[in-house]
Amino acid sequence: MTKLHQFDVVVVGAGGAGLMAALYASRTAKTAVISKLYPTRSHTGTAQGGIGAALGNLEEDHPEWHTYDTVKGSDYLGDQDAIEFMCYEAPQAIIELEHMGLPFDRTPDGRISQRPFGGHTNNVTGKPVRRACHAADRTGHMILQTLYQQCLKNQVTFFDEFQVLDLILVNGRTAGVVAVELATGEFHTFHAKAVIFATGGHGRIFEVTSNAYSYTGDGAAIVLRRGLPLEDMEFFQFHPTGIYKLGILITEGVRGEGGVLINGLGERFMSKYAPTVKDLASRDVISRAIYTEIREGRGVNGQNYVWLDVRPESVNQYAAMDGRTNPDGSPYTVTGEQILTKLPDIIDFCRVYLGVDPLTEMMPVQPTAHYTMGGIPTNKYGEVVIDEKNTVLPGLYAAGECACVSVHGANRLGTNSLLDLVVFGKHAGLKAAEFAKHADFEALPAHPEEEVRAQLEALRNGSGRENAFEIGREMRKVMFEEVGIYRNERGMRFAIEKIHELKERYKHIRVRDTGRIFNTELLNAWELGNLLDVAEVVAESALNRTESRGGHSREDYPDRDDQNWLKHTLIWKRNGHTEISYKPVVITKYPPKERVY
Amino acid sequence: MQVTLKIFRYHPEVDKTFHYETYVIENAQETDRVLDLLEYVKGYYDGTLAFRRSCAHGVCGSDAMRINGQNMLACKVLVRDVGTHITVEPILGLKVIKDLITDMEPFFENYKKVLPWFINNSPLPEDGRERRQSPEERARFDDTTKCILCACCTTSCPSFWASDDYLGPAALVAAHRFIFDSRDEAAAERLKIISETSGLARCHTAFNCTLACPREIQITKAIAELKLATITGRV
Amino acid sequence: MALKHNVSLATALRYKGRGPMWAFILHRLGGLGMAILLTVHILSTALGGPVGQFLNDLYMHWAFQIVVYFFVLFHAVNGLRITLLDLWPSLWVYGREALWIEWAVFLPIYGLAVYTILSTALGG
Amino acid sequence: MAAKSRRLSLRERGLNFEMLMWLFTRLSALVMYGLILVAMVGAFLMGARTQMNMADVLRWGFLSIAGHIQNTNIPDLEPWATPFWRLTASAMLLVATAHGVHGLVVIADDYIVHPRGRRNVRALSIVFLLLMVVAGLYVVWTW
Repeated sequence: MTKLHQFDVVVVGAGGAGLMAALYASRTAKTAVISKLYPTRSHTGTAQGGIGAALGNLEEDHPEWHTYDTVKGSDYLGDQDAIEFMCYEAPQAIIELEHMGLPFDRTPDGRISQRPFGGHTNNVTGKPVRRACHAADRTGHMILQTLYQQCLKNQVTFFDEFQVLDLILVNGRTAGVVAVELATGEFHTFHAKAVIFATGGHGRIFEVTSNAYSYTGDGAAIVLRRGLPLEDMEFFQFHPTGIYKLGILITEGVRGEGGVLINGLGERFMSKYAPTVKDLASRDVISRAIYTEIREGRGVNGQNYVWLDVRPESVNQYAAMDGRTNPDGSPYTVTGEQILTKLPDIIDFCRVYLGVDPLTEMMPVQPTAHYTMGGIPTNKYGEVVIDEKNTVLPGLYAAGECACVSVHGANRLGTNSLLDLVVFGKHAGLKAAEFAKHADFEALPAHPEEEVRAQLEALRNGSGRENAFEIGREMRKVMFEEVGIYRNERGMRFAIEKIHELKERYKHIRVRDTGRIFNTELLNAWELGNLLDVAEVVAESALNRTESRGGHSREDYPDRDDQNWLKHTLIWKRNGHTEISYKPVVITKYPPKERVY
Repeated sequence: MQVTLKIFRYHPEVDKTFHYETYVIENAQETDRVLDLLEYVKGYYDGTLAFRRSCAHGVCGSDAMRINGQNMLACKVLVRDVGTHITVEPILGLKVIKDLITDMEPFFENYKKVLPWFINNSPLPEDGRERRQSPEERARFDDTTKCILCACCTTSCPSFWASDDYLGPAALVAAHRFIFDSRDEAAAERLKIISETSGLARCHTAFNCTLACPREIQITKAIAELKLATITGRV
Repeated sequence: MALKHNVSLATALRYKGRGPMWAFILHRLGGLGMAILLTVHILSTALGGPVGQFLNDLYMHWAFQIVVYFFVLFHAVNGLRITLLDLWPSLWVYGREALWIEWAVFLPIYGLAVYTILSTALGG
Repeated sequence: MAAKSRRLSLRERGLNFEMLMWLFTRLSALVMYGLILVAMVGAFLMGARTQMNMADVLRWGFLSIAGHIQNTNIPDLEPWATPFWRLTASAMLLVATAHGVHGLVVIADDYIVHPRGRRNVRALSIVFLLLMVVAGLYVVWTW
């Protein structure tokens, strides 16, 4: 009853990276996209603020500056050859998106409009530079829609609502994937020359997160189970401005347009932490600043949040104080209406979820788990590498958030996630198609789906007493509290123990739904297994790195330690135990130095 | 606070027909999303409850359903908006597969009929840069770029309920997004498709779509603009 | 291609559309009603004779007239709203307000018509 | 950079019978409001204010034939049955019947998806339209 399909290239995941890869691969290779969601439901669609590229449409800018900002943002852990590659590819990639019809906002002379974003600077003056190309505050939505539409136009084959459960490797080469069709519960084997993983991140291991329910680290967990390493898993980005309690993201674009952070005493505290760019420092810096304010009792009403103020009068007041100007040199001012046109969705979120109108009131915000810097190690062509010497695994590719190239290093710069998926999605697609042209199909093993079938049957027939929901809740809580913005040895040891306990309990969960059609309970339980696996390696990697760098801040090791830790972590799961190894960071032009904003 | 949830249930492998099941949640908050309540029911009362969800803040379009008789996204409506007695049913007009999950294929098929992709076969700008478009030209179709294909509009439309050949508001919104894009060159082709009997003329301005749209797209307005475009040729 | 209703009429009517949906339903009902009644009226007037006379007497009965006036007036006022909004699509943004205005126009006219029909019929 | 207006040629804009009828429905509505207005203003000029009530005026407005006001206090129906009023009544009849019959076709379209069924409905509607127009004109010009 297993159905067999054969394609040159199979793309797993239909977010920005997956669709980009499919679009380019399908030009020369028979390509299929397998996605557990309808493509337009993918998480790329929630990206708000913009996509970074040194187009220089509004003021002087250079890919070189973008490269430096990204290296600095990564806290020098990013591989500089890959970063340079991405930043120099960026303008062309954006122009290609525009040619595909993506409706960017426009400048008065009809070019793509750009706005300032955290960490993007003019390297000469140190002032923020307008580099983020945007379509209101739904840039990701437009990218996702445009790519999906182009895929439809080019008649890419889609398998919507198919959950990929396993990767088939034969003799160290890629042979395909196994998936289950949600609507029927049937297994499908996809025999492929090349497989591209574009499965997204795993933000759902944390309690307060901006990530979708579907962000369960499926790709990372599958790869881990197949004996491949993951890279830099300790680095997770906490976005400074999530809606209090809900974690829904409020784009950095709000601060790009002049919004400021205010503590419980009514002070604009970022001038203490980043005197030059203030509220537009990079995300790790601001998240820690907010957390520090809260811990020192300057949260609002003693609660775990601060204010984000984008009321026009405040914006104008602080812009005047900073001497901010328009491109033509006149003083920068905004009206409520302009804010509404530039940030319509944010205004809407606040009205719906908080009952707060950001044009007249301040928004309560707290840092929220946002982005996975680590992931499946790849080189800059998207080829998955499996050891310290960057040995390529033939036929396997990864792109987007699930991959670690690494261009984000220890901390991703705002707008670089969309750029990452566009640039590396494209190159993974091209490379996979090229590979498929010359490669032959690997023979499939006799029953490739047997293992996952057994996995699912075990869950389905389990008669235990444990509630999967409860396990998930406990995992998210302990991960957010102990492996969150600030970390220390004691907390992380506690978290690891807790994860082990939860994994034990997970073996005894009960799935009540015994059906095959849309058995979402079963699949959620399977996803929980992935989350637990990923959470474990995140915590283990974090405990192992005894320094603070970018998104990884340890109270017991507060300083960056280039002497010992200027290297990437690789983590394997072997025989039930984690093994850690390292590989060097590629440094070309920018020797590490202290990071000040 | 106490919230009573009455949920449409149907399991094709077990049930001959649908029925309603009622769940009482004791300590709900008025700021809870209906989606949070569904998750709670699934987690602690009945794991077999099936529904789609992903981003949980009204951007991905997975969780369109009928809440107290009206189409909404479960993640974009709070208890304080709908009260403490909440009825949740699948959207109308698409085959129910299981509980709140409907077959979305006909919906996406209609979407694909209007050529919902950018078409411009003219040579690219010689400087290798973007095609120019003024902010005014961009604003012309801004509203319809917001669509997330959740199907709230189409499945609230009496014309769509009445017969299965009507393209529906969502497909027309997609057509609008491209027809009024100054860079696109296939307006004529699309207008020909949507002016057939299965298209524009079947919009009877019942306005349900506009009221149901979680993205607040002025759908009726967009369709009216398309109708006028077939008369005046102005796009 | 076979005939297929996506939703039965009974289920459809359970959808909680707001004012505009009911305006649409009444508009359609009014149109249908008028088509039937006017057909009968015109034909019976044209044919004349006892049957025609009877039908027209029935048609002129005050109770009947109240219904006919509702059909006609509502269809006329609602049609005006739709025509104006359709010809100036930017006005659709005020779709909700337009409906309030519609009722504000319709109710007094219809009320006056009903009042005069009743006072003529019952008062002598 | 000013927004350039784009206008599609007559053949490119998808202007077909369907959309022409859509337009006709709106325009005929406007014409009917005009005719009703003319009839009602005419009625008041001819002294309707003292001779008939609101409902009668409206009835006359909908179709300006003398039969519609025969039960009122108007002493002489002669001025109400002039060729002018018969002409306006005829115009109203033609426009209204076309509007109405097309409306019926639109309703039928919602429930009949078979192409042949739709063709039949359209054929039937033309027969019906002719029948109504003939019967209506007969009434208008014989009263």
